[in-house]
Amino acid sequence: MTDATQTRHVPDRLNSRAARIFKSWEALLLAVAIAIFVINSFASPYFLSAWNLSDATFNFTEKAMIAFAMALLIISGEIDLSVASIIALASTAMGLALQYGAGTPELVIIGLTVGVLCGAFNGFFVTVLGLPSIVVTIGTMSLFRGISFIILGDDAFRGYPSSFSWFGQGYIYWVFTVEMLLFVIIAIIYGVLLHKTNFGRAVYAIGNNPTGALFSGIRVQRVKFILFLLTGLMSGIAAVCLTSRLGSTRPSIATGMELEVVTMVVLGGVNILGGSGTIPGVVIAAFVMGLVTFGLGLLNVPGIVMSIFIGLLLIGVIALPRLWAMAAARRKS
Amino acid sequence: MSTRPAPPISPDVSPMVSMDMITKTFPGVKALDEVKLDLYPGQVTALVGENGAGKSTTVKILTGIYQPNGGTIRIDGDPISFATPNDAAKAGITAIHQETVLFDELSVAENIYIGHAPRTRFGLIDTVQMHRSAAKLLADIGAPFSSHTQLRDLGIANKHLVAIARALSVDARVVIMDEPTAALSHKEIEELYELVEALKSQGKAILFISHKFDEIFRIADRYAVFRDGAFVGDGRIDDISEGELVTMMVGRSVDQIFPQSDHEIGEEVLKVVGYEHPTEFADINFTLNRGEILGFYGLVGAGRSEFMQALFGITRPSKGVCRVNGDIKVIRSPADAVSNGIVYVPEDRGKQGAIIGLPIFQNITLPSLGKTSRSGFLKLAEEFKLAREYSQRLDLRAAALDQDVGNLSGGNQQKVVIAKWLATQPQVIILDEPTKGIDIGSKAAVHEFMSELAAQGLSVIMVSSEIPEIIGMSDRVIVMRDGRIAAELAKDDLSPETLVRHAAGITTDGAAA
Amino acid sequence: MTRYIPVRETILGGAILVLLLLISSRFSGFVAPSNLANVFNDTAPLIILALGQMVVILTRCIDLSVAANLALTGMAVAMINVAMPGLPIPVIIAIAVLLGAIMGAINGVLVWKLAIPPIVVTLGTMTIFRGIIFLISDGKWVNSHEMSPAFTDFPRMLLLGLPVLSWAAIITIILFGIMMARTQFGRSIFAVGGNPHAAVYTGIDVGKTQFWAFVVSGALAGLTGYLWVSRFAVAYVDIAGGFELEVVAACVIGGISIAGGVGSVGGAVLGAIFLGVVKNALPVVNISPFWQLAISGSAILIAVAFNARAGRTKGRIILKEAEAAQ
Amino acid sequence: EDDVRIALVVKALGIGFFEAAAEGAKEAAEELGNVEIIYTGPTDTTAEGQIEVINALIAQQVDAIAISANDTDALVPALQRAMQRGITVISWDSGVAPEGRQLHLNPSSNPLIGNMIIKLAADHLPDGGDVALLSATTTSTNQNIWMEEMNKVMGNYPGIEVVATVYGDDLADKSYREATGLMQSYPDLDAIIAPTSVGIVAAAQAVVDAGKVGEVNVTGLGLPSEMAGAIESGASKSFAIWNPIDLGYSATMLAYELSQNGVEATAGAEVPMGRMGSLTLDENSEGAMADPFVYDASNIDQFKSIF
Ligand SMILES: Nc1ncnc2c1ncn2[C@@H]1O[C@H](COP(=O)(O)OP(=O)(O)OP(=O)(O)O)[C@@H](O)[C@H]1O
Ligand SMILES: Nc1ncnc2c1ncn2[C@@H]1O[C@H](COP(=O)(O)OP(=O)(O)OP(=O)(O)O)[C@@H](O)[C@H]1O
Ligand SMILES: [Mg+2]
Ligand SMILES: [Mg+2]
Repeated sequence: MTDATQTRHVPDRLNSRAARIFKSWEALLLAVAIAIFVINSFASPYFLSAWNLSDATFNFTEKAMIAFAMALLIISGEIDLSVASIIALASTAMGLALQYGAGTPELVIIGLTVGVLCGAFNGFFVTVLGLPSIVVTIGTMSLFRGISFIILGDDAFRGYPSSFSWFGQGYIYWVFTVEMLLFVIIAIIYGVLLHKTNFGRAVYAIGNNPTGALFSGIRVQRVKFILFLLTGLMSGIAAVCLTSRLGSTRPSIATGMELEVVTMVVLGGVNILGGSGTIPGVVIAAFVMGLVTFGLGLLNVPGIVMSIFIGLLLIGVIALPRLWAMAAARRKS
Repeated sequence: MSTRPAPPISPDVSPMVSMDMITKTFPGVKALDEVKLDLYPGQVTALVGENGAGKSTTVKILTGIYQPNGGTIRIDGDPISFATPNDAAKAGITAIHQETVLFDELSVAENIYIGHAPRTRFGLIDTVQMHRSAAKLLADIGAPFSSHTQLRDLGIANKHLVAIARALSVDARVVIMDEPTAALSHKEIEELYELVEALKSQGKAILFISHKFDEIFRIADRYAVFRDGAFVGDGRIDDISEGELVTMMVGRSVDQIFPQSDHEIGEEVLKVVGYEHPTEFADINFTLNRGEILGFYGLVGAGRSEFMQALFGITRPSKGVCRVNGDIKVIRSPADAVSNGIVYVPEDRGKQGAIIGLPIFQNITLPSLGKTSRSGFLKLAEEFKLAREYSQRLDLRAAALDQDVGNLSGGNQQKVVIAKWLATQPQVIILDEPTKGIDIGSKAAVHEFMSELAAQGLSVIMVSSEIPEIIGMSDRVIVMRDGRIAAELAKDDLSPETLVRHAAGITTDGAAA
Repeated sequence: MTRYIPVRETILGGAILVLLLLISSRFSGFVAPSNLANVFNDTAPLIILALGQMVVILTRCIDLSVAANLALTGMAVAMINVAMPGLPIPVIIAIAVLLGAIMGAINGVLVWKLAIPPIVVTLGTMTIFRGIIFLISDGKWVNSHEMSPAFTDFPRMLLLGLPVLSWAAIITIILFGIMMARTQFGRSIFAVGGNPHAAVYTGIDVGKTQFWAFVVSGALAGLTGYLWVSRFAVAYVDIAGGFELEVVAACVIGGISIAGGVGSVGGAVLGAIFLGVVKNALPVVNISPFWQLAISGSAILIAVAFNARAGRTKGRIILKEAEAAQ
Repeated sequence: EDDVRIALVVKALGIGFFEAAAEGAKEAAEELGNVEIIYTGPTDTTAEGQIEVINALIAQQVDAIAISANDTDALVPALQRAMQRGITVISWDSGVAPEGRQLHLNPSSNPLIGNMIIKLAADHLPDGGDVALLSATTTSTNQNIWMEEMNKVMGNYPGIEVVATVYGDDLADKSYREATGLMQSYPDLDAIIAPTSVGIVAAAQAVVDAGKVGEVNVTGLGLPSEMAGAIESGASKSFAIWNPIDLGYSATMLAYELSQNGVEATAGAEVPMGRMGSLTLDENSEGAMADPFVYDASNIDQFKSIF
């Protein structure tokens, strides 16, 4: 059409790869994580011990498993506040199955299935009925846990087989726990899924502009439904781990975990409004949160004071770079 | 052209507003580079330039939405700066922006008066007074709806009338119109012209931005030309010809003749039988052949877009079948349509077209990921290759392919959307108002490109409300009215009169049907 | 002409009536006027908070820190009361409103000046405010006998047969009705939430409007903080724990669109009353306590599904318009 | 450091009862001389939160953990790990399953408490009447045990009928609403028994607000400092509680004995606990500290400033 001399050459990239990485959120967060690690090891003589650090990973592994799926969901512009309640329901279902003599493999299958079903339930309301996910999952948050209460009442399920305790209490090698292994595997799977596949690209596209994504031939509702299923599945896996770790089920299990999961995702640099975020960011955020709670725990700081730190961290990590940029802009002008 | 009074002001009168050495940069883009612009009282200044030349950016600077990085703005010779849109409003500058910037949840009157509503003694909004004034404004511009209507119940064209009423609701000295006629029908455009004349006679300075040369030459007194963010020249409209203006704007001469298509029309590719939607359209039957450009004409709101979106799988028809290459295909989603080789370039670029937030190359490869990836895993190098190829074919203007598509001008965003679909190598491409808001240079390029596509054997459906474009480009035209097909016209039967007659439902004796 | 009848509010009002009918079939005393007045009184804090939350949600934000704000203000005024029992109640209320507004302003500034997403800001301040209660109270309770009688009696004082607590809700409803319909601020809130982009063009400062929305929400949370603590005559770290979700649920049931711009004072009030009726009815209709959570969860889902049906846009209806034109 | 570190882990910080227990623990520490008390607990009353606290304590290699558990079973694995690492673990107030601790200190014997709460109500109802229970959460172990014990002895109180059991979740507003609901559903209600310190306060307030002082008597387990107002207003005629200071004191003493003096927690063993005498363990390694003490208008002023 236009002659070649008129055609402009548009370069592929504006910034070099190194510059992009250096300026990234992950770099900042990693610096924070390292700082916390160093501070912790000075603040408490007990911090730098393999076994203690291993114990500390329990503070975040289960939450992080859900956080990876939640990250994708939030990037796509949705959210699931019912994850902790899914854990309760999945755990209750496992306990119920136990009463009917289920063995470890059956328990795991039931836990995961209930997780997926709960995810499907949320997904149905959001993608088929077109309701906002924050609202739907505030409802299912009560509903799922409510069903646990109906089934269990003031009772508890206990007496899980000893082989079942492997998931939440087992060690693979030396101080490395089964949960850590699961955490690493799931992190890699989600990292690849989000950053290296067509599905991940669709997630970003949907998060940035759902209408545009639909008009580009992406099956928006299907992708979102799958994301709800995945979040349910991860909650099911977390339910297996947590139930195995606690060795019993009560309907109040995992109360309040949803907000910690969301906090972890947001701290990891995922835009709560959708469209951007990375899995490495969430991984580092998981460590940051684990390190902060464990470090403060070693100093016997009360839990509620600890949560002040998490709150400040959440706001501070986002606010500081912006304040910095504002100050820099002011200095320039 | 109507009889236009000669500009009453002598050339040595001083400008009411003058912008000088104005620079505005965005990350990676210099949108304006030391431009100047003068607006004179009682005169219409037309600002022309290609897409992305910086016209809307200038408007936003004049209305306090953006702050320039350098340069001065003077009003009556006194330097002034606008920190907020309110400052500009206080200085007497009002604008009809390119995008309709209104509120669906508010009533028409509230849309007009939000921010400067009349108050009662207690400081509360005086709704009675507000509706009274709004009704008067609406009557002045001939708007056919009440001030109590909820804005969301209005169509695009009527919304635009509200935007115009809003601009007139403040007692401004400077009125800016950024492509005000893009969404209006013929009759409404005439009313707008009258309005402009009235404003002129009140001594207001008017900045008029348009890509339509006939209207520029009809209503403007002066012109100013920008190219790639730089000032090229200005002067009195009487001193310049259309061709000269185009050359100034594009930097070369542009053939404004529609490309004479030498494409061959082949066998039937698409056949639509009895398409029907419960509320939007009914009884749509037509065929489309290989290498054909099929025009869809109609008045704005005739339901062409609704039908095209059903054909593309966005909505589902309640009845009807669609055959592609003779086989019945069920299209339930855009993904189905794409896999059957039908693609759609939507009218609403910002919302339905480009995915703002994703880089250019990812926008281009989004529907072609199947081709650039291996078993579901991305291959970046392949993606860049594809994106490079198609951005070059469309002469995309951008800083880099990994730049956010949101930073491109409207016209360049449109190119990204077209590139995205061409990369899928479709059989049928539906272009919904493909040149709406596109500058004359790019417009010619799009037209040329369209016939090139047809020559390559692609079938094109072109929805357009511009009669010259419809007549110049189409091999065959379908006219829609009120959700139904009003006529199907062969190329030889096309004339502006026939098209308008069928579109408006006027019988040969001139009475409405 | 259907648009002149507020569809959502009518459906919700109907749902509340049906609910009351159902309850009265199991326990007729529930619909006695005196009991309904009690239910309203019990729901008053939720109504007040829901109105504040409505303003915030309308501007496309969300305030998850209301309950923590309420608890912190409540604890602060309770401690002030213990330290200075002679301080008159109007002063206490002024302090509560001011404290709440300051906390709201903190949220607002972070949203406005640093452009941090509201859900992140208020998630953070929610935990921070709770933590501060622990720090200032040292984890201790303030008990009823420590509070001055004037402090605890105020919300129960009867005016024209209704307690002051109920009046606080009624006055808030009236003020909000006027504010949302007839003031520049009220209309800006709809504009900002409905189309923030357009708001900028019309000279409405989006961030500033959101800031003031947070201040309003915070001030109401502060007011409720005093009312809550004096009504239950106790202040401790955990009061109103998790109440923020109930407040959001009330708004959502009331048809306030979480995407901003759509909603009404009537909707928020009815949404709160709906939840209030459910909560008050469950203990009296002899439903096992273990069923309560599931029932309120289902109520939210059903209400929301209904709302969505009622509010769905019906397309352009070209064919109908064409027929009508002929 | 040569101090003996004993961690007093509570259900959640900021509950008056546990603050008082911490006082007792400090008293014991002073008496013992070389003991450092770590008073800690999670943000809210969850088992997961307590596990995080326990992990931190294990890491610090404390000498003993004395815990009031949020969940009988869920803490067992974590506490077992603590014991494996040589840490003495006892539970007090709200117990842990036997596998997860060496001994459990009941504040009082469960049958005694069960009897006490119904007796407090019955004493003021010579002609019988309707009573209702307002518990904490449905999962609170100790509440459930006490109510069970109470049901066992109901036969001794003819004419007294329990018409309902409701749960206030240890939230003031929910307990208040539940109590209000009870008075509506059962207009002839004579007493509300709340064996929880949050619930009893809220119920008393609800009775005052409903204008039913004198009609409905609120009783159960509460703290004098929190209940002083209710006694004064007459909403509650009497209530009981064991002394939380003594409880914290005893728990600390027991933990010390087990960890430092090599005392074995076996069935029938008598473990000394300072000024509180000694604890006799049953076959579950459980023992009771003392009888609950009844507070009413005659003695409330004396105690309300203590705990
Ligand atoms: N907010 C922004 N961020 C980054 N770049 C921008 C922004 N707004 C405009 N630009 C860039 O500034 C240039 C001028 O854009 P502008 O919208 O003023 O063009 P225009 O002349 O109005 O074009 P059109 O005819 O397509 O409306 C373009 O290159 C565009 O990409
Ligand atoms: N009142 C309205 N409500 C909702 N969407 C509207 C309304 N009016 C127009 N639109 C949308 O705006 C776009 C432009 O509409 P337009 O006025 O061009 O009508 P249309 O149905 O597309 O008819 P045609 O394409 O024949 O002009 C379309 O995508 C249409 O769906
Ligand atoms: Mg423009
Ligand atoms: Mg159209």
